[in-house]
Amino acid sequence: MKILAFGKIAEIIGKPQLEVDDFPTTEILLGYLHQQYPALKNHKFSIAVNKKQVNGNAPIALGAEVALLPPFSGG
Amino acid sequence: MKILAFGKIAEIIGKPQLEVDDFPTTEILLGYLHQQYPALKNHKFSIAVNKKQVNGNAPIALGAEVALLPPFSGG
Amino acid sequence: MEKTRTPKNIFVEGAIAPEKIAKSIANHSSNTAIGGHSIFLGQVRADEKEGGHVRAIEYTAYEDMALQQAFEIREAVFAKYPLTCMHIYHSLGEVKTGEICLFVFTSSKHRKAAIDACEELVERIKKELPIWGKEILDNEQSEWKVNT
Amino acid sequence: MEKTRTPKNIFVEGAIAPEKIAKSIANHSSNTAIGGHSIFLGQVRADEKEGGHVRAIEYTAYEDMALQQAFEIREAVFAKYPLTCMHIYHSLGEVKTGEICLFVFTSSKHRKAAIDACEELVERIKKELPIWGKEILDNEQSEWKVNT
Repeated sequence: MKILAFGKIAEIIGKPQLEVDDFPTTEILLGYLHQQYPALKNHKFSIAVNKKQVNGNAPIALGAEVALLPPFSGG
Repeated sequence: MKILAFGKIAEIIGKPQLEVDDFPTTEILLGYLHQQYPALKNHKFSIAVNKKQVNGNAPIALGAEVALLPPFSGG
Repeated sequence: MEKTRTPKNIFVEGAIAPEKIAKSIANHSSNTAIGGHSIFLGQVRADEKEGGHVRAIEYTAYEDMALQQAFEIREAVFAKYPLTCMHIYHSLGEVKTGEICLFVFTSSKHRKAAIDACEELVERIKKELPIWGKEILDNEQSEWKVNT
Repeated sequence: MEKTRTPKNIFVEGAIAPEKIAKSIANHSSNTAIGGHSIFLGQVRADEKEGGHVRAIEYTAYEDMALQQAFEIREAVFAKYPLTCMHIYHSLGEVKTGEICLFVFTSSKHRKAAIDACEELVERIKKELPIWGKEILDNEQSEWKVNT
């Protein structure tokens, strides 16, 4: 599956897109990301599945668009 | 003394300025105006003395600028 | 050092042009401490009245008193909110429907002060400035505007 | 009959020009049911940071999500207030200090709806749209903006 990353989180990961295995839930995805990019533990970000922010542990359907969003700072 | 009139009140009086005797208070002035222009009784207006709205009966110093102000409708 | 402010003319003959508003906005780009601007514009409506529609409002004012009053409102609002700039313009004479008759513009470091001050200014201008609007109908009758 | 609204692009490349704002205002003169416009403008501040001053903000966004989110905010605000018109523009890319990066514009018959809706839109845009500002300092360092 494809993961989009923005802002500070994209900087930490080193790129704006990641290709990873299909993870069934956001919690499992988070575990993977924290293992691969330990610096993420020190930064706040939320996860959007199909362009909607999710709270807590949420399912990720096959083919869903997943994105890592640091705190918004528009305006 | 000179009395300025604006808006609807100027229309009722028929002119934007009146020359009247020196009245010592706004109450006496009002009595005179109501007598001269009975139609004023049916219209709301306030009195400004030296560019400040006054409440109730207020003294009018000699040479003060007196104005009759219908409800404001700017904007 | 506090800048001493003196009464400024707020009156504009006829409608306020959008280009004047653009110029006023552009003039603030050199003040890089500003983070937010709030603008209110009053526009003349073609309200339906007995006998016709409003086609224009003709504004008159007790100008001396209005300028003094506007100055006092200005000082009070500057004292209450941390503003960088404040501008007030009101039309005199005829303003046609669809045209702008009131332009209130506040700027501050953070948005909240600009937004709150602008709203308060609009309310006070309508309530406290000796200005009168006469609605001219398309049948050339007229009636005095009533603020709600 | 209700007009069906579809997502509109809110993004502008670079700063928002005062002339664009003037044109947007002028476009509303044909709608003579409008009595009041409320406008909010966000301007980039030259804040002092460790090592320098902000000289620009570089905006990026998760554009698809931002447009969908903006559409939902727009619908909710139209449902809540009796508005005639609503416009939202946000910059992408570099906006220098003193330049405009956000333009929110609401219009209604009576002023209160326009004023309240504009304020609510600004708050929701800042809180809910996936947009990020990177502050570029005059020493060419940068840091991610934090909204308060």
